[in-house]
Amino acid sequence: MTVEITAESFDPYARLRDFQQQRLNSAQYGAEAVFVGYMRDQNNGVPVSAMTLEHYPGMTEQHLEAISASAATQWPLQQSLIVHRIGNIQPGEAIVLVAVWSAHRAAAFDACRYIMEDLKAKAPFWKKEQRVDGERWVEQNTPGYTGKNQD
Amino acid sequence: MTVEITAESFDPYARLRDFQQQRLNSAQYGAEAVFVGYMRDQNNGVPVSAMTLEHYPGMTEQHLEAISASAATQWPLQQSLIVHRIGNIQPGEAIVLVAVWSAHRAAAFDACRYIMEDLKAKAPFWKKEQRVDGERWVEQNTPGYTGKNQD
Amino acid sequence: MTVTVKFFASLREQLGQHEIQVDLDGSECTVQEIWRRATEAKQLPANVLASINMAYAKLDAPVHDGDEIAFFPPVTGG
Amino acid sequence: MTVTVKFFASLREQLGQHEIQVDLDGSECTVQEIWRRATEAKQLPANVLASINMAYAKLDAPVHDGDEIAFFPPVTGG
Repeated sequence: MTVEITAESFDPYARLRDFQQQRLNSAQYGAEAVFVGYMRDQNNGVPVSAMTLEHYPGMTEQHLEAISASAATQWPLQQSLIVHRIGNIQPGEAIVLVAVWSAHRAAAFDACRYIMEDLKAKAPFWKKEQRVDGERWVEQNTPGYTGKNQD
Repeated sequence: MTVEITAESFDPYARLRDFQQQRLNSAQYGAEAVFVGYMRDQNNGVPVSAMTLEHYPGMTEQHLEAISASAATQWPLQQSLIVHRIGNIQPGEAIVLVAVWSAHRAAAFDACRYIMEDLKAKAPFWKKEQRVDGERWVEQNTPGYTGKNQD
Repeated sequence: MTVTVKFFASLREQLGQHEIQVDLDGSECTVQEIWRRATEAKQLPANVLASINMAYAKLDAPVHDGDEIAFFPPVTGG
Repeated sequence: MTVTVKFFASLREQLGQHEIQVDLDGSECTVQEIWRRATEAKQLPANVLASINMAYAKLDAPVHDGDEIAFFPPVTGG
């Protein structure tokens, strides 16, 4: 169970490989589910040139560790990794990486999504977009389980 | 929409990076959901030293392309990638990679899982395990939606 | 009519053959009849799956000249 | 009693402050009372969230000496 908050741009695939090599034996877990969220260059058709991600230091880490621990009590997980960017972000850069390893694919899928939805709903991060029409705080995240066209 | 059947060991992260660099613009899709299945070194406690994966050439590709197309009609996807090993496989090696890119995280999660479950249930692959007690064909896959302890 | 018949995995091993050509009288028959002709009327395993031209087919589906029929056990990929 | 009060994101910008110390009489009060004291009784936005010592808290939850109280808008990470 690892939680990282980083102000540096990160390569999700390189991070996954490092984590796997250091912390895991792929002959044991069988199933890996990963979600990566990237910064898009527009929001509802309005170009977004950059983003600033603010967080609540301390509470963020506590909350993400609690989500990871909660997932580990609900599903048989071998490992989980959450990486979240803060600070200034450029379009195309990874914002969030959630990865879960388990012997069971249902557990990996379910736990990865559970962590991601809880993070979106409750982890204390806030996005401010730099748009052609000025700066704008993103007002809320859309729920992720309720249909085929949610964000 | 890309489907690959390979008799060579593949690095899922390297494959994802190559695909992303060649086929995608991460400022556009926002959400990436990935599943990787690896060969485990045991099955229900019995050590498995290697595995042979047989397939039905032609039907496999057709079926996986049909799954990908079906997912693309159900969810707003930007791209999908399926890579599946055949031939002789060693414990710890990746067997299957399913990745889906979308502007929407619910679509990415749902489509990735849909493709993976359909692949497990219908794509014409067969596993034969080399075990301490001899060779054994794996008899069936377990369903992936029905609980917290499925394979 | 002539069809190609393929067997995979455990079925291929049990029957000792992977691919054969089968000649039949007439211009149509069923998948089940193909099995009987291709295996010398061996018992059809309860969980066997079949395809016609690489698409899943039921055992009573019609088969025509030139078709490729395959029989195989439950799939276990992924 | 003395508590630390933090504001984040749009709330931080609107109020023009990130972190302040608030001194109050007594040994207990509610989160809502902390807001009033910390903001000179500004109107509490309807969707504001609050935490006590980095755990989500309701507006009527009790606050004690030394606690860290935070107010922030709906979260938008991920």
